Amino acid sequence: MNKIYRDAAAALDGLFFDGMTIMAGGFGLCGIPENLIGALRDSGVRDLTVISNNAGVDDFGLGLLLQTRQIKKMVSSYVGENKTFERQYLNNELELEFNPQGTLAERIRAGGAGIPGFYTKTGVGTLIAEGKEHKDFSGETYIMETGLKADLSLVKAWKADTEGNLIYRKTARNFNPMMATAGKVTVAEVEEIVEKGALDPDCIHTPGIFVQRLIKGAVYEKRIEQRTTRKKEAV
Amino acid sequence: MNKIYRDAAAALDGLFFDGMTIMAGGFGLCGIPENLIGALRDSGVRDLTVISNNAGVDDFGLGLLLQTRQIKKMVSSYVGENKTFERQYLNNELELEFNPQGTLAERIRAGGAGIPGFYTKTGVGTLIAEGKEHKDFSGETYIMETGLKADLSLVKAWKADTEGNLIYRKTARNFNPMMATAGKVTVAEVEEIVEKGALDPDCIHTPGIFVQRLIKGAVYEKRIEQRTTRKKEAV
Amino acid sequence: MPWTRDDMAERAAKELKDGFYVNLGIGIPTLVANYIPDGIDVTLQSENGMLGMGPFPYEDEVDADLINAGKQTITELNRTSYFSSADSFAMIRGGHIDLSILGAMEVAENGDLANWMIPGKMVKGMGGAMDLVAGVKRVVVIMDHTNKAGESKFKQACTLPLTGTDVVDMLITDLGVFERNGSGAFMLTELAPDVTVDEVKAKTEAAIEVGNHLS
Amino acid sequence: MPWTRDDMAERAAKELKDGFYVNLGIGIPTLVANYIPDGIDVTLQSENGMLGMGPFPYEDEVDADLINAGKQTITELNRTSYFSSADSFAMIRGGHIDLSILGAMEVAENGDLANWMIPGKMVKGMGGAMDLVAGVKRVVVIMDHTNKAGESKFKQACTLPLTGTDVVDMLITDLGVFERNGSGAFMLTELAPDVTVDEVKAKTEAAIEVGNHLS
Repeated sequence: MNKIYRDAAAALDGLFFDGMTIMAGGFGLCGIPENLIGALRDSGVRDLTVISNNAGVDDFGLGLLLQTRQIKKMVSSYVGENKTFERQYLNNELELEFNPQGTLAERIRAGGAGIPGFYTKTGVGTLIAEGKEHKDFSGETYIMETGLKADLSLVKAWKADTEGNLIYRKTARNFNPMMATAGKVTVAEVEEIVEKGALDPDCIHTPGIFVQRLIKGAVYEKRIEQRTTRKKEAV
Repeated sequence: MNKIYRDAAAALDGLFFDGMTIMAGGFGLCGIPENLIGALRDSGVRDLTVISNNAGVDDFGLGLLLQTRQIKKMVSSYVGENKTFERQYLNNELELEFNPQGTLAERIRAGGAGIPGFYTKTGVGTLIAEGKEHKDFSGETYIMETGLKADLSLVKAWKADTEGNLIYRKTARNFNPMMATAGKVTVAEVEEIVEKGALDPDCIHTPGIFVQRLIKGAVYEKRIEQRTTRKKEAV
Repeated sequence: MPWTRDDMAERAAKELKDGFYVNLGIGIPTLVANYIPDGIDVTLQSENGMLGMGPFPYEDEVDADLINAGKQTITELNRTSYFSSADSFAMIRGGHIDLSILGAMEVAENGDLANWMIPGKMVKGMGGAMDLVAGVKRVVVIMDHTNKAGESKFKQACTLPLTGTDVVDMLITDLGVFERNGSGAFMLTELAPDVTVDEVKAKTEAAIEVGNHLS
Repeated sequence: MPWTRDDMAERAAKELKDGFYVNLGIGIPTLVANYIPDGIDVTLQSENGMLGMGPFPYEDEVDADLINAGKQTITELNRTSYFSSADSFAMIRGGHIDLSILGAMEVAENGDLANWMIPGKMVKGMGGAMDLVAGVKRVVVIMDHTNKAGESKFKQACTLPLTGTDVVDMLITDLGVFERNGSGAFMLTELAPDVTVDEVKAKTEAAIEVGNHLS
């Protein structure tokens, strides 16, 4: 079974439909599937519900899909970096569901793991808890959160082998591993595809079973949001 | 903060009390904390509840603690390899709580992750579901399982650095990573302790935050239960 | 002539499709790996934490850190990945495994399965069986059609404690193959050589349908 | 003379103990890393998936794959490990982080915290704040005692939407330190230089106790 596709457009061919739910990996602009997002924009698919921790910036990442108004609803934990988002949201052109970051991460893991609901202390007594089932365990109150799945998950890894086994690099891992498990179809883009056996089997972050399609991204801009450095002291 | 102890007895010093709950990693005899189990036996601590997928064999692994009758109750998924277990159980000298293997693994992960309860389809309509809360999600019935914690977790890894970061080897990983997260105190034994920085930070299975005490095991027997081989064909 | 263990395993192997991720239970299901059809590439999962299980090792390859769910020494392949038990069962429970082939003590006409416990006997435990039948996309059971006393193990209702309810999608016995669509009735679709529909009916307590091509 | 941002960060750093695993919020809490006392070894967690966060990189070390929860480029140390967001928040929610130091908009006398949302303004999101206050063993808040209009931000009850209820264990403002045992009342335990108890009381809407050594 060949999982490797020529490019992002080919890898996504036949997977789109208007109104679908898509998960996209990344934290800020770190570890986002840039090439797949580009192809998603080019496809013109509309009315998307996008589950992603953030919404990119105005002209990069998921911000591209906001500019084209392909997104109907975002499920995120923080969207502060994106002015297009703010404008569309304040004009009621965009729905928004905030999730605490850890709750979002765990909901996605649960979705991929066949767990339809779990209890957490996060958000008890806040707006997040409204309308959710409350239950006491050992005298403490928890709220129930549900598992999340998607029609399509787009993830970015560092390297893949031809089986679709993935490894991520540093903090570019973030939401990608869980999202890979929670998509009905998962498409991965990587910086390098290596032969079978070239990755250490003890260090594979996402086993190939979770990856249906795979590309080597054409270009990686890997834009940095907050380039913060220190000066070298004179010797 | 030095986490490294001289030997198993030193690493466990002060952690025992009668009636405590202990998690012990391993699947069958693969990846079990042999040295720590030995020190646990030597300590003479009694009335233990032991959470471990299996119960060892008669004269190795947790079987050693059954021989000395230190175990009051086992929480396991399969105990078929141990005759001492069978005898004590049939004589009502031992309590037993069976959990489906995946439910056990997830309960331990949940315990370590601050999740007091979650829903699963595993066991619905079986003895396992009796007395458990049932809930429907999207028209399917699930049962609630609770998170598990322990007073002490004993885990076996392959290598550690001096910070307590752990990596496991092949299928010896099994229950160890979750148990490391679910113990109030976690003591790890490894085959080799390396300097800080010697492990690839992208490939650490258990971050050091979960490991309070650490030893290099004195001896590893690593007994094999089913030595199954094939013959080399003559050339 | 009823099917042998190997015949049943070979028949079960025909359920494998190219690219499948498969979990094989202990016993006869293990034999299925010997009959994977040419041109079909499947990846075997072992629920103790491995995807891409290889064959038994040569003497000089035996590794105590590398065993399958039956605690047998095995080998890795160039596609292998290892993971924790929690991740392994997340994979199973999340519906990512295409096919599980399991043994059984009893199968009922409604798809119920019993394969872990005989009351009054020492109980060894269900291991991963309940998780597998609840989570895997398709469950194929291989078992002898009758017990040693000649009584049907394919029953109206299971008499032994259940492993799962309405979980069996296909049953392969030494007498034939019984297929099931969703939660419908089992239909006899294949017969072992020289076995007749009447013989199957006589030895089956479960209510079954018979494929048109056989009746 | 009220404390400066750096004074508050330095005071918060005294809450660090050797061997602690610590999560520092964005803003003033980030400065705490500059004041870690000698002989105290702490490991910083970044909730986007890193334990063992190092300082900002030199120009030639900048790596787009290595950022903290504030999306700033950072470096790794020889103790660093990386993990997924799910594993990161399992670590947080499971109570494994010893201390979190956070900024706030309001703190209430019952330990409630508001730091993510001002109704009517664009809402950016809570990020990981709700998870941190619910999960971390001890939560220390650093904030200015009053807003620009001179109104107390340390209140009887929060007026803004909450981040968590009964979660603050210690509050450090520019005027002093307020400590709390369990779910009890906050007690003023330290004063910034030349700040008086009366001044603190005048600027504090919350009901507080005053340490014996100060009254």
